[in-house]
Amino acid sequence: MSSNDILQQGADLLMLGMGSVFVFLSVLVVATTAMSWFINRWLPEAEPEVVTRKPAPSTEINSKTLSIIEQAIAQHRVAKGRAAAE
Amino acid sequence: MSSNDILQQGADLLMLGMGSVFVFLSVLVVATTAMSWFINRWLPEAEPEVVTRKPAPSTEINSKTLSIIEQAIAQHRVAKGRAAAE
Amino acid sequence: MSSNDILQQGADLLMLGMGSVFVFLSVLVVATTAMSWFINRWLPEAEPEVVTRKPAPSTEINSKTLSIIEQAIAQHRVAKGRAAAE
Amino acid sequence: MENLWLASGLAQIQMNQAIMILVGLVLLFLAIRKKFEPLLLVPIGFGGIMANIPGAGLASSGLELAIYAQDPMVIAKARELFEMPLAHIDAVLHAIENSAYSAQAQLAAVAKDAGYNNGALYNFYSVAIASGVAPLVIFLGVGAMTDFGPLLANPKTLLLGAAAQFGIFATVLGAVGMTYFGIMDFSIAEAAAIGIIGGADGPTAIYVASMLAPDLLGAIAVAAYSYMALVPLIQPPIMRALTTEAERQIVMTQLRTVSKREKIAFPVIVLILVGFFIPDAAPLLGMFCLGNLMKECGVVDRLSDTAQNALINITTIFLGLSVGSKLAADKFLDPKTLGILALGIVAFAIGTAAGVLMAKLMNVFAKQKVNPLIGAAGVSAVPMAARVANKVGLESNPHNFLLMHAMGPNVAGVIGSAVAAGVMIAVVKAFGL
Amino acid sequence: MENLWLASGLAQIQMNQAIMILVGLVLLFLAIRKKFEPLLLVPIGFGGIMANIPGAGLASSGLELAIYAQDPMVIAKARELFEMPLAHIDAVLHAIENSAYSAQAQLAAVAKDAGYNNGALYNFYSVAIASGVAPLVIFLGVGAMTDFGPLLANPKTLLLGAAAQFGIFATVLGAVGMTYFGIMDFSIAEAAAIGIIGGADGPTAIYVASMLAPDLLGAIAVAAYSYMALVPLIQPPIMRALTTEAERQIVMTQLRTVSKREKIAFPVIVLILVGFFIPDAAPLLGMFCLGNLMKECGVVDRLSDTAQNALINITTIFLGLSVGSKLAADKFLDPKTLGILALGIVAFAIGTAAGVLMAKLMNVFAKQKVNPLIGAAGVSAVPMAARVANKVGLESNPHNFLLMHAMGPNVAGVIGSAVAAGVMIAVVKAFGL
Amino acid sequence: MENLWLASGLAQIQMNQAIMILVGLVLLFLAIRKKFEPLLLVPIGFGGIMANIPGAGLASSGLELAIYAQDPMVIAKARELFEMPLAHIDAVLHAIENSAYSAQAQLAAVAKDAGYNNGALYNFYSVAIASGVAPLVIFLGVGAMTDFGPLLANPKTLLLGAAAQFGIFATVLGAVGMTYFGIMDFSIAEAAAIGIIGGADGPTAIYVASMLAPDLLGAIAVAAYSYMALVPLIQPPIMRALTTEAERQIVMTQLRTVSKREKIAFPVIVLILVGFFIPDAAPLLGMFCLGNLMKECGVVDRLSDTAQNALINITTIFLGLSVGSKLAADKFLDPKTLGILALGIVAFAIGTAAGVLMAKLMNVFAKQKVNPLIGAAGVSAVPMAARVANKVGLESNPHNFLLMHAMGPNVAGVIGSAVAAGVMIAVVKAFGL
Ligand code: NA
Ligand code: NA
Ligand code: NA
Repeated sequence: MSSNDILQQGADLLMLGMGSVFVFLSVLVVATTAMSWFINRWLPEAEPEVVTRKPAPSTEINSKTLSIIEQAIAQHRVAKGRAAAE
Repeated sequence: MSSNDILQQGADLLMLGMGSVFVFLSVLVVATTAMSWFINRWLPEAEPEVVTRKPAPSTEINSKTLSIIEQAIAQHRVAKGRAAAE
Repeated sequence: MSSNDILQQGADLLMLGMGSVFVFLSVLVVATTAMSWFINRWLPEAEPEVVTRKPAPSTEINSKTLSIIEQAIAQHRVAKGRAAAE
Repeated sequence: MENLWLASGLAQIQMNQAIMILVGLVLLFLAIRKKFEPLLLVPIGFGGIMANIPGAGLASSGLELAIYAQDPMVIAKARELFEMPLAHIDAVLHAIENSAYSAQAQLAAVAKDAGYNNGALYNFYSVAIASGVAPLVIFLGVGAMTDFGPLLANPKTLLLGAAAQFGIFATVLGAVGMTYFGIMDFSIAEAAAIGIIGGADGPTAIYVASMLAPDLLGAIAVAAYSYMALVPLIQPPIMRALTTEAERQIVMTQLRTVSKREKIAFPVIVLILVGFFIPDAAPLLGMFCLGNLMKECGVVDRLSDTAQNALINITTIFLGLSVGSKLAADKFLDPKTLGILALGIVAFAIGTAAGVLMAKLMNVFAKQKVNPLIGAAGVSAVPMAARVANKVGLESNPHNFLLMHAMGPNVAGVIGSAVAAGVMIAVVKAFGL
Repeated sequence: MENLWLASGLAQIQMNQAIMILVGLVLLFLAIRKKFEPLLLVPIGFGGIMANIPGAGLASSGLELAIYAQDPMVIAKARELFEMPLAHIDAVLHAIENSAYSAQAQLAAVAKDAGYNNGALYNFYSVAIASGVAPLVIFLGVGAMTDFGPLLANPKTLLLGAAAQFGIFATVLGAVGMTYFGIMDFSIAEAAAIGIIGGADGPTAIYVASMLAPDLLGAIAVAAYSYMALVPLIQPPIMRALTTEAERQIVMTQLRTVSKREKIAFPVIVLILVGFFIPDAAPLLGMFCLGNLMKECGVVDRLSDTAQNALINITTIFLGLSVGSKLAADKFLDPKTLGILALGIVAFAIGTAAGVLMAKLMNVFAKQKVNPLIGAAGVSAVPMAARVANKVGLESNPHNFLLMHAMGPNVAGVIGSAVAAGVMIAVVKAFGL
Repeated sequence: MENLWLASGLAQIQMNQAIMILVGLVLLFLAIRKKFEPLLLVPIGFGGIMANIPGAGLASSGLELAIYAQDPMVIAKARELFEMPLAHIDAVLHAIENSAYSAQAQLAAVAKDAGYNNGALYNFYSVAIASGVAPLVIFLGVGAMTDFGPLLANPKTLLLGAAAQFGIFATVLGAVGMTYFGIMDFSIAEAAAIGIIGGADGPTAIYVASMLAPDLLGAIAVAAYSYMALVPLIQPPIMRALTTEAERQIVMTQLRTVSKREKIAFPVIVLILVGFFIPDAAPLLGMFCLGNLMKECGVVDRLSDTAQNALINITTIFLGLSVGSKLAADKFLDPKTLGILALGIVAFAIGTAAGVLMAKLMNVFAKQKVNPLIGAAGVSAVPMAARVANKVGLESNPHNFLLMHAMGPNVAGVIGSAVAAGVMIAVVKAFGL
């Protein structure tokens, strides 16, 4: 293969490659837009996607819960320290 | 192979198959019953199968809460360790 | 192979084996000691390895802990809803 | 002669692939929207679409790709090996399919020399299903999730799990009948593989189909999982038709507590009995029992956890994709698929009926009456069929919870269909000799 | 004649291995201390050290080991097969490398007969990379971690992901230019594999390199991951040079909420379009889309979780070790590696510039202006490049958060480079015919 | 001639299989009830039962099954290949066992043509153990669970880990002595594989046995894991016999804090030294060090977590089943097994003694005295042996906690036995030439 050939191949790759990438992603832009339009027009979700977080558990966490968690963490640390058998 | 042959083979399969299934599961009924009798007669468990929970540590952490918190901590650690998607 | 040969091979294995093990682990003693000296002399860690546990969150639960617990509860609800595999 | 090669109808092939992509989309819809066994049908449906991408050949072996591309070296080698003219591409494929392993291996080497590699899904299929390993690993995980307690508390429900396997063998008879009457052309091996749909157990169906009728595996697996998802529609009418209101109201005595030791001993006993009676069922039931033993013995919880989670999930993904590879148009779009779908639903129906009738028969002899509805759970389809029995029971008596009672025949059905699978593999192998 | 065999220069080999061990240590340092893509560079660096242990041959096949050991049976067989004198060890290795698969298989059998087994890292490479499976599984997991929401809210950012792939093809041209001017000697397949570094996506780079230029895989993967880690240093100067202060201050409208159904439909649409337009990109993008569908469909969370955790982690370990096996001195210490490293950074720079310029071009036509900084995120390097766009934007306007806007082109870049990979594999294959 | 084939004694075979099923049940009992290394002995015991199911052939290759079934094509091919009459089935099996890989591959292809497939456990063994991968992966996970802190705080305890490996080589001498006196007939490779039991490290023992004496692997692995579980019974009498009360009361100074950087550097140093000194130990110790580096470096926690959990658990299940496949009656019920069991316990005892005596020797020279009890932990058997040292120490001084001091020699013992393994593999290979 002559040196010119490989230059030609590189140029072909550039053309075909960028061409394909742009064509494909442009088609995808169209297809995605159409899909979104179709779904929002004809198949809207009953409840919107917005995640309705449950109201954060009032404002305070009572002391009992607190001590529960502290103990849980302590217990968890102990559990982690247990060496796993080989 | 004639068409009759395959009918014959199908019938053989039905007989052998249902026969084996019934014989095997019947033997299993007997074996299981015998095993249960033997274990309950000769090798009863010192403590019954009912899980005797240790008295909850004063403030009462029920096991469900504990496992929730343990999961949370585990999840938190994983999340912390997780590098952003590659 | 005569019986003597295998005795000889066993003895060779003993010599070579114990020799290698001792030489290697002795080299490792030296290398490890040198490495520790080098690191502690020239590359000491800014903060010592002692795990400085954050003071237990006295009475407040910081927002991170709170979100951990919220996640846990959410996860727990999801887990409850999840059907057994297959 | 060249023209003959072109006769295969490229346009027809692409139309078939488009149809199969639609089938894949329908499976995804059923899985995601209708919650039809989504863990399997999402990867199966997606794999089915991938397998039918024109020109990608993801589900084809390198050898098949070489022949589709009419590689002259490969075709010359095939003509030499089989000493046949092999004028048409289909003739080559057919000759290869019927040839021995070593001939295929030689041709595959030539194809690889010519630069044709296996498609990704083909490789997944080889590793996961053709080797037999994926169904075994799934069974390990399912075993680790199964509680034999209800079965041990009432062992005679094993017989309900036996009776419901009648659906399997009646369907085999149906398939050979179709052949006899010239409606279809199933071999005895294919008929056996179709029958296993009646076992209502996915991994068992895939395991048997991979051994006895790999070309039908796609249709069989899709039928098995789809009908398992349809159990709440298929079973209730049959259950109601075969039982009286009084029978459906039968209240069963509460199950006794089963000790840990019984639960540990049970999988070991099953393994040994299977080993002695049905060695061909030993791989499936052995892995199932190992999983269950790991769960119950209490000393290897980390292995049990992994078998129930990471391991079964990883295997499920690749099992699903591998099954999807068998939805390639040339294998799936065949009249046989319609036959399989028709026979499959009959299999479920007959199995359900047999389980219910067996329960009624047991009531003739036994003092402790069983509610015949739990017989329907003997088809397996764990835990769906047991839930159906519970639900139909509640319709007749809102205070009669049959769920735990139905779990006994339900897991017995898993053992029953694995035993049936072992027998069919052994018998069909014997027929072949 | 024996002397000729000895000419390979044992001392030189060992010196090279020592150098490569240093390279491995540097990679570990960068990974651990500088946090350069540690998930990959820790196993790659460690594997690189293991691959260069003198005398262990962990990265060599049994056949290579037999030839290094000058096994007479293997060399005789090679001379017979290739009908060449093969006086020197390098001549044998070279003849084998250029031979067909079946010749290699025959020689491998002779080597195995003679007691030479594959090294552990060689086996990892065969199973994980040569088979193509590891990059596919990584893509499955990455798909399950990817949120296409920002892309769906603003689909035209896909074009930014397209433009940034110009880095890939410009680099291919650079590599063939080097060959043209006699600076290096890259084949077109090697040039294509080097170009893919500009895709800024590790698994894609490894996948393409394993197919087109396995010998360069080590250098290509190391360059890809290192430059991805260096994105915060490489991109900002280019981004600032090509934009005005006013452009960098452009505030973009908040993204609309995207519904669950759109997110479910998107991966399926991508798969089908890829299948029709670029079948050679179907394995990579198919697995990516399956992962994403598993995440979004909400009915197979346990599969999605496993794909994002156990499965991707296991695969990453073995992928890294396998890449490390290609850091063996005889493959890595080559002038080509320097060329690859030089071309790779140019690829990143050109891709960044192309993305930014495309955004400016879009602003000429569109009413809704885009901040051209997000164009730089089109190279992929998820999520690093998007964060860089955000950071540079904040410098010009401390209240302008571009992160979510940049995620669109960022994930579009992943699709773009996978498409480019498919095209390159197909075109290079066509050149070879 | 046909009668000769029948001489193999079917009844005898089945009796042997029944015995091995009992052995499997005993292993399950020890694992579940007595907590003998349950993670391994549950799958080993269960696999042992599966391997001995009469007629299932789960542990046999397709080739072996074809020969047991006296397939005429396979036997004719064997006679042709080996140019021997091969009148008896055992003669065929023996000829195959001693033949080269390519002859076996040819025969396997003929067997596959004739419809004989590998048993499931045989496949597990091939993939997990024959390839060498499972022990390596286990070592990766064990490395990720190992804390070298105590060792780094007191590096000279490495010498205790060296001394305890004397148990390995003394046992080799014992095995060759048995051969010399005609009691057993061990080859030098077999003697080396038996010796490794004294390494008190399961994956190392399996790795060495799979390379040097695959037929003895079942007995060696069972002995290794059983004796590791028996360490609390085997070691204390020896420890007490070799130490004075005063020695057992020696209080050791508290270990210094070891920095993160030392812990990161250590596995890298071990890898490089192993690479230079004992390349044959590089696969095992390399994976061990990689696991440890992943744990300590702090930037790849998700990989480290997976290596310690999903990955090691999955591998353990299949490793156990694969070892179980070597409990097939024809391999395990051999006088050699008794010899292995006898030599194995001697190996543990000698290793323990050597560790204790080395500690006493070090006390002669060193200023900082070590409690000789921690020398016993040098055999490895992590962490059991360290706990034993602690317990025996507490008997003499209830306030003297030796656990952390014993962890140093304990993990040193893992390195020591892996080094010993590498040396033995290299030396035995050299003997073979
Ligand atoms: Na069933
Ligand atoms: Na990209
Ligand atoms: Na040891």
